[in-house]
Amino acid sequence: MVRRISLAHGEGGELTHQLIQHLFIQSFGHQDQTQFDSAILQGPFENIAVTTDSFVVNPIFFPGGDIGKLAVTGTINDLAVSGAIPEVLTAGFIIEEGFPLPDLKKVVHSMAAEAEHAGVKVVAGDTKVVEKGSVDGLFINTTGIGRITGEHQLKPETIREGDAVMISGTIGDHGVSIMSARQELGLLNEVQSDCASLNHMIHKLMQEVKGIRIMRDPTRGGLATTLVELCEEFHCTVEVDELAIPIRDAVHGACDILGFDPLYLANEGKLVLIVDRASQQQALNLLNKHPLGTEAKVIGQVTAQGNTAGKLHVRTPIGTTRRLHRLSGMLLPRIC
Amino acid sequence: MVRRISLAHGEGGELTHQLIQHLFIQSFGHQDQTQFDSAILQGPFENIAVTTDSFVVNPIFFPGGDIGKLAVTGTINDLAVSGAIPEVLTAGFIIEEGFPLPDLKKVVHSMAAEAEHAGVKVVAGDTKVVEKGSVDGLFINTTGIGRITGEHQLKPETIREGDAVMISGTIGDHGVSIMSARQELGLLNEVQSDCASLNHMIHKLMQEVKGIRIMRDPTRGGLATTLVELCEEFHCTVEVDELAIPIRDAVHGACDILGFDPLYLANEGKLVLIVDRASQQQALNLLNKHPLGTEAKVIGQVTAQGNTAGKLHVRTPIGTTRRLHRLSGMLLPRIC
Amino acid sequence: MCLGVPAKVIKIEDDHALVDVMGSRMYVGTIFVPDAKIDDYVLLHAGQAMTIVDEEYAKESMTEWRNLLDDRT
Amino acid sequence: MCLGVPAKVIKIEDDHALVDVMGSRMYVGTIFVPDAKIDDYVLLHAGQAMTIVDEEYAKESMTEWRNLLDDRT
Amino acid sequence: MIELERFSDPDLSRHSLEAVLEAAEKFKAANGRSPVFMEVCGSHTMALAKTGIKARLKDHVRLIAGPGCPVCVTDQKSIDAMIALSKGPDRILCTFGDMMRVPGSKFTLMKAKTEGEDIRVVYSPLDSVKMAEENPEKEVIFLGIGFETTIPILALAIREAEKKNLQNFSIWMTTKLVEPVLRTLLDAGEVKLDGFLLPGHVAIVSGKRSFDFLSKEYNMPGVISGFEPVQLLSGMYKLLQLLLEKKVDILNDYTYLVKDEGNLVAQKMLDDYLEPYDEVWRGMSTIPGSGLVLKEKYASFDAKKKFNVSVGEPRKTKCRCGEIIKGTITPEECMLFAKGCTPTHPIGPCMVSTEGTCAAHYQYMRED
Amino acid sequence: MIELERFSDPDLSRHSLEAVLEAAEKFKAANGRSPVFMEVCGSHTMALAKTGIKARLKDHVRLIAGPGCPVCVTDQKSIDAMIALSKGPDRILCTFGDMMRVPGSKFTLMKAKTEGEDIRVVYSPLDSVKMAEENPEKEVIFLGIGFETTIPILALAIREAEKKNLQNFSIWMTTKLVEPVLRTLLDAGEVKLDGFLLPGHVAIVSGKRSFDFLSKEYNMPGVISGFEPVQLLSGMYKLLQLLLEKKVDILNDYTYLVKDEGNLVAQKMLDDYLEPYDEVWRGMSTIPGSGLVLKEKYASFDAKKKFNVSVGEPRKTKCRCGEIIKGTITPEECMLFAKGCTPTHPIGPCMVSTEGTCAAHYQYMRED
Ligand code: SF4
Ligand code: SF4
Ligand SMILES: [Mg+2]
Ligand SMILES: [Mg+2]
Ligand SMILES: [Mg+2]
Ligand SMILES: [Mg+2]
Ligand SMILES: [Mg+2]
Ligand SMILES: [Mg+2]
Ligand SMILES: [Mg+2]
Ligand SMILES: [Mg+2]
Ligand SMILES: [Mg+2]
Ligand SMILES: [Mg+2]
Repeated sequence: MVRRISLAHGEGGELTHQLIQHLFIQSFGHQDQTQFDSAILQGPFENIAVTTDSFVVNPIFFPGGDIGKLAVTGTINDLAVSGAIPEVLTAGFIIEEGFPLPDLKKVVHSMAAEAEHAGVKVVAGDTKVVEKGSVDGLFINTTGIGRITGEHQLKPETIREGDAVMISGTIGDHGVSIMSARQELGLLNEVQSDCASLNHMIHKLMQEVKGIRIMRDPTRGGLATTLVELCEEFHCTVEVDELAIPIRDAVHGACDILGFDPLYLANEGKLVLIVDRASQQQALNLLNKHPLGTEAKVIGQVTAQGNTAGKLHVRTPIGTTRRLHRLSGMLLPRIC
Repeated sequence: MVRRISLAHGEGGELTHQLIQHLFIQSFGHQDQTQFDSAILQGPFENIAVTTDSFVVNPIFFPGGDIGKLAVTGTINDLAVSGAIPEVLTAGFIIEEGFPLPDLKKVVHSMAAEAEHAGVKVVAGDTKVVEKGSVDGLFINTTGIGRITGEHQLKPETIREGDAVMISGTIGDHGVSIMSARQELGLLNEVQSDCASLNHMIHKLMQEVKGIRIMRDPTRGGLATTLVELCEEFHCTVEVDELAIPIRDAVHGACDILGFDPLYLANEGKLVLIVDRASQQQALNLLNKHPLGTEAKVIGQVTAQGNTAGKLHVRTPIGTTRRLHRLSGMLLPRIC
Repeated sequence: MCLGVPAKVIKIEDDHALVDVMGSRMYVGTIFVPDAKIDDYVLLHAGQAMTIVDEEYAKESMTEWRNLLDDRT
Repeated sequence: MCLGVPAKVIKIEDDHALVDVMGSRMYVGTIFVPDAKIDDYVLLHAGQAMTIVDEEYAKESMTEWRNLLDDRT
Repeated sequence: MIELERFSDPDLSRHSLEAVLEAAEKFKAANGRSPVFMEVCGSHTMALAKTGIKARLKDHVRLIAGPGCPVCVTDQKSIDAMIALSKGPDRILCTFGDMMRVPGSKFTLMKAKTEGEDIRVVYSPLDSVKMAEENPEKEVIFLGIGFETTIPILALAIREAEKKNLQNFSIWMTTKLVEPVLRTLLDAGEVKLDGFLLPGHVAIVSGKRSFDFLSKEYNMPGVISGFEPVQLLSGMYKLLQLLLEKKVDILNDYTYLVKDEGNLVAQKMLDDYLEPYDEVWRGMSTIPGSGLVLKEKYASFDAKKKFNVSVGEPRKTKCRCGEIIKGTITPEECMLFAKGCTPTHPIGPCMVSTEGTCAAHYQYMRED
Repeated sequence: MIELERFSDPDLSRHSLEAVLEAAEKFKAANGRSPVFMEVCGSHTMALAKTGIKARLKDHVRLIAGPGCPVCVTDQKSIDAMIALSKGPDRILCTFGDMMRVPGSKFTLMKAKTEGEDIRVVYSPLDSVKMAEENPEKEVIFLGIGFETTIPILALAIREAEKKNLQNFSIWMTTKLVEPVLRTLLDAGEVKLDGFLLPGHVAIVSGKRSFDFLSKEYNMPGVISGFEPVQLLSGMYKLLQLLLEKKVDILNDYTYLVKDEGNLVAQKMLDDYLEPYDEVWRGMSTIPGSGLVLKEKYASFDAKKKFNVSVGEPRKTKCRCGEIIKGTITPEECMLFAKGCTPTHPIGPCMVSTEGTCAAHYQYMRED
């Protein structure tokens, strides 16, 4: 009957109530969490990790996922790469008046499915509806809380020369899949977003591998920007080998056509880690055995550590090195 | 130099980095929280409370506050009325390309000031910039985490006939202040939004008053909708006295002109509570002594409890009662 | 039909006036009440003042009604 | 100036063709390469095929260069 | 204004209520039944419900809501046409908030807005004239519903548009007049009434005299009343007194706002711009001369002439708004009331407008 | 395509590099100095930097970037005009991504977009024709920058607009031709060169023959080269061989894409729609016949004629892009390089375009 979201769905009255009861609570199964204005989580907790992200992806549905799945995986991954075990999420929806209700359902179901798969609970939510034209369809914010039991295992301060730099698979898949789905530049391909929750894989890694210094998920800004940030933050110089970085052919092709550099394309299901060289092979084996890490590779190593370090270098196929910087400005297709 | 937010500020590259370093980290002082993808909070925690809200208020600046202050107070209040002590917030910004940087700074500073005043820390953040026209200026999501030490004090299951229903001050101030600030309907007045963090006042109340059954902050949907929800959720029937409800003259006037009912107007700094009749006077005294509760009043009582209860009634000035429902549809000015 | 509210005239400009209802104000049209003066009360409907309230009559009416009620008991 | 990439012709329609670059495809104009056939490689620039790659020449060129390098050592 | 505020004083209201109850008892003693009054105005319906007066008087005075909610009396086809009107390109439809949720056969304006049409709620018709001025590339159309109180303001909007020489402003007129519909109701004789509580704000424009036909031609007493509890009760008391004293008269109990002759400036405005029209009323079909439309010389501001909107026959529902408006049934007699039909999912217009009889019953009269 | 992929084979690249180094050493032995080559094309500059070839050859071959980045060679006033063009009402400015961040005297297109102008990045000029078709109420203007490779596509866009009879499409033409600028550089004699690495993609359109003037008139050798590492190195090696053998000739090392006569269809397209024009180049002022503009009969598609854009004199900066383009200084010789001027806050166009000499140096050449 109601086919679109109207402003009345966001006014806190009867329609809001119905939306919450019939869509959100049913999908997320958090009936027990709704009697107070906050969800109450039973403790005790040792340390906890908290992270937040808003998702504004356009289009909302894309090969390999949708904004709902992305909103779950993105926040789960930020918790997981911080060394935490993701426990709960909150979800804040900002919806444009007129947004199709079936699409909202699809997105919410997709969130619920991914949360279940990742073993986290969506415990609190919020819905705002804004005037047509005040938002582009649907934005979602998720905030995640993770549990850190025992001592925090990530010790970036122990990074030292010779540590291995690894990536869990091919880069640029999400960026290219969105570019194609957007249909603005005429790009056609079957590249799927890599959008996935990495927490189970990371959990295994943390349990079995000693000497993991730091982990990141190279999202906006791509692998290059993520590594530059690691280098600056932890005063280490890293050299990656251009040829070692796994990149799908179709991603290469798309970049060649449009003049992009895959090192700067977004990923949504990849793990970058710096690990003690002694554990490098063990980590690689473990990753390669996991479905999300079959193409994991060692892509470089830490070449210096200390106050004068802090740069990212890439070794070119002809054996020279050049420096990489973080993304400047924004990605724009290049022609001439 | 940079006077407006551009898409490049949201691409995860150098401009994003600068924005985070020079605005967010400086204002929120969470430098130590940024080395991982999540903020790590030192435990241990007994139980915790979590809540999320997105803020889409238009206009962004209004008498008595702005979207930043609101984003802090709104989430703090949801934690506080849940019986938790607000500890940390996350902040997710969605910004329209072209948004004036000075306005963003003003909003962020206002958040920081309110957070400091309320004694909470903003520990994690996120910034997305979307194409002009994809969002109306600025939206903010905040998610809050609160600490519940010892046994949770709110026991809605102990609500019983005769319990007092109280409000901490005048209703409708926020709704009318926004309506005036929006300048669409021609309304002029000096009503200030009541937007305020209630956590300190509530903390005192929880410490000193026994028998607080449940608390709510009557935001969207107004006092009527909030009370209807309490009645339904906790199977109690409540009767409020129309004449006892504190309402500012100018709010009455605005409602008379435009055909609104103040019972359905939004509040952003008000507390509704149901309390054991035995503690009613003590609670009232305590509230009245607090700057945010000087006009607190007992506005009604629980008249029934149990499976057949669950309605909200209002006693009219002539002594009859009528039932109140939650907001139907949305608030629309009425003329004829 | 026809929600109306008495509003006090605060300021007059041509065929417009600033009126006040308990502290909430608005600019309204006065084309239908050409005789309205500052401090008059007018009945406001859809942005226009539709009539001037005759305060003397109102007082009389109130007094008369009170008397009637008092007499009754 | 003039970013160009070799692309394989997959399908031809009037003055347009579907081309493939390692799995990424695009419809491009073929007005400047009226002789392009399916399976040809064309050089793609700003949405137009600008020339057909002569594969024989490319092979020759490569062989020649390899020979030159090998001779050198 | 100290004086007018007293008309909502709670103590005085309770005293006034007692007086009415007493008088009603006298009537019952004299006539063997409770008196039956019709409050013509939707705002009266709403005030009687909200203040609790109607509930309190339930067993003592039967109050029947009349055809005084402009949203409710507009016939279904006309509503469908207004919604269809929103669908054209490059237009902004302006309306009073009241219209937004009125169900058309398929759609509401709210839903049309949700689907992307540009529909704006304004407080004053003059605001839509300003909007036309500011959006010269768009057609701005105001949905001109209303009774005598509102119609002069619609005429004023036309005057403004004319002054500013706007080519892109028009009004979709579907206005209603009180006298013709009351005559129709009384002529039909389906509702038996003892008297009328007459609409104070309509009388501001049309004057006390405009109701004299009730006493003179129909032998029906009436009292022109305000909207505050004391005003409502005083009006009802005086009506009961007329009945008890067996006098048939029209009393002005709102003298401080309503003149005998009404507002002459407003009446002239009506004369200048508008002329009578045979309006269709929900549940009552066409009533000759029961509305006002733009004179031929203002045809360029007449949205009905400017835009070609054709709609099919309205969808039939079980809604009994037509009878509600005529006062021949109460909302509880409609099988949909509070079941299939609620303010959130209204079936008929009477459930939408806060002045609608069904809405007033739903919001303020139900205890369950 | 197995064959073309081999031109980026790492092993072969390393072997090729050794051959070049060896030949360069021979040159140095024979001449007492390293050879000096100019790569004319910005994409060559970029590829040489990104692959590390330039860095590796640093002490053996001096590679000077030529005037081959269309963004960089556009003079400041012209850039200011394009940015000013975005400011009109009801228009959509379409551009290649490369132009977005080029600094005008006050503004970039990116900033104009941020301030609300409708500026769209397209991949192909034909996309902007489609946009004009889909937005008949808007003026769609394409910023037509480019060298020989791109210019036929601009002419094609006009042909499409003509076919579709579009009244709302136009191109702001500011195109550049290689031959006139090379002549100007050589005539000025400020840069001493041993030979040219010639732009393979320009040659696709203009033909191998179009470079013969270098050897014939200026006694300058050159090799037409592709953009993959092996192609670049093979080209350089052959250029060194010419020098070692003291032959002055133009070699086509890109035969599999470049014909002697070039692309005749594209050349005809240029002839049909365009005519020579005295373009202004950054740092070199006006060069007669160094650009192409629309013929008079296509004036209706000429944005310069359609829109009246006037801009003042450009702001003076310390940027030395003019000299960079002419090859008379290296980026490191500009005092702003990597200090006041970075890709995030570029002062001159050479720091913006990924092909720009300063940007290529900043991104790929600096180790610090
Ligand atoms: S209750 Fe609903 S369906 Fe029934 S008459 Fe009233 S509006 Fe119509
Ligand atoms: S470094 Fe910057 S300022 Fe210097 S020449 Fe290059 S672009 Fe111009
Ligand atoms: Mg995060
Ligand atoms: Mg993230
Ligand atoms: Mg991350
Ligand atoms: Mg909420
Ligand atoms: Mg939009
Ligand atoms: Mg909340
Ligand atoms: Mg809240
Ligand atoms: Mg709340
Ligand atoms: Mg983030
Ligand atoms: Mg907007």
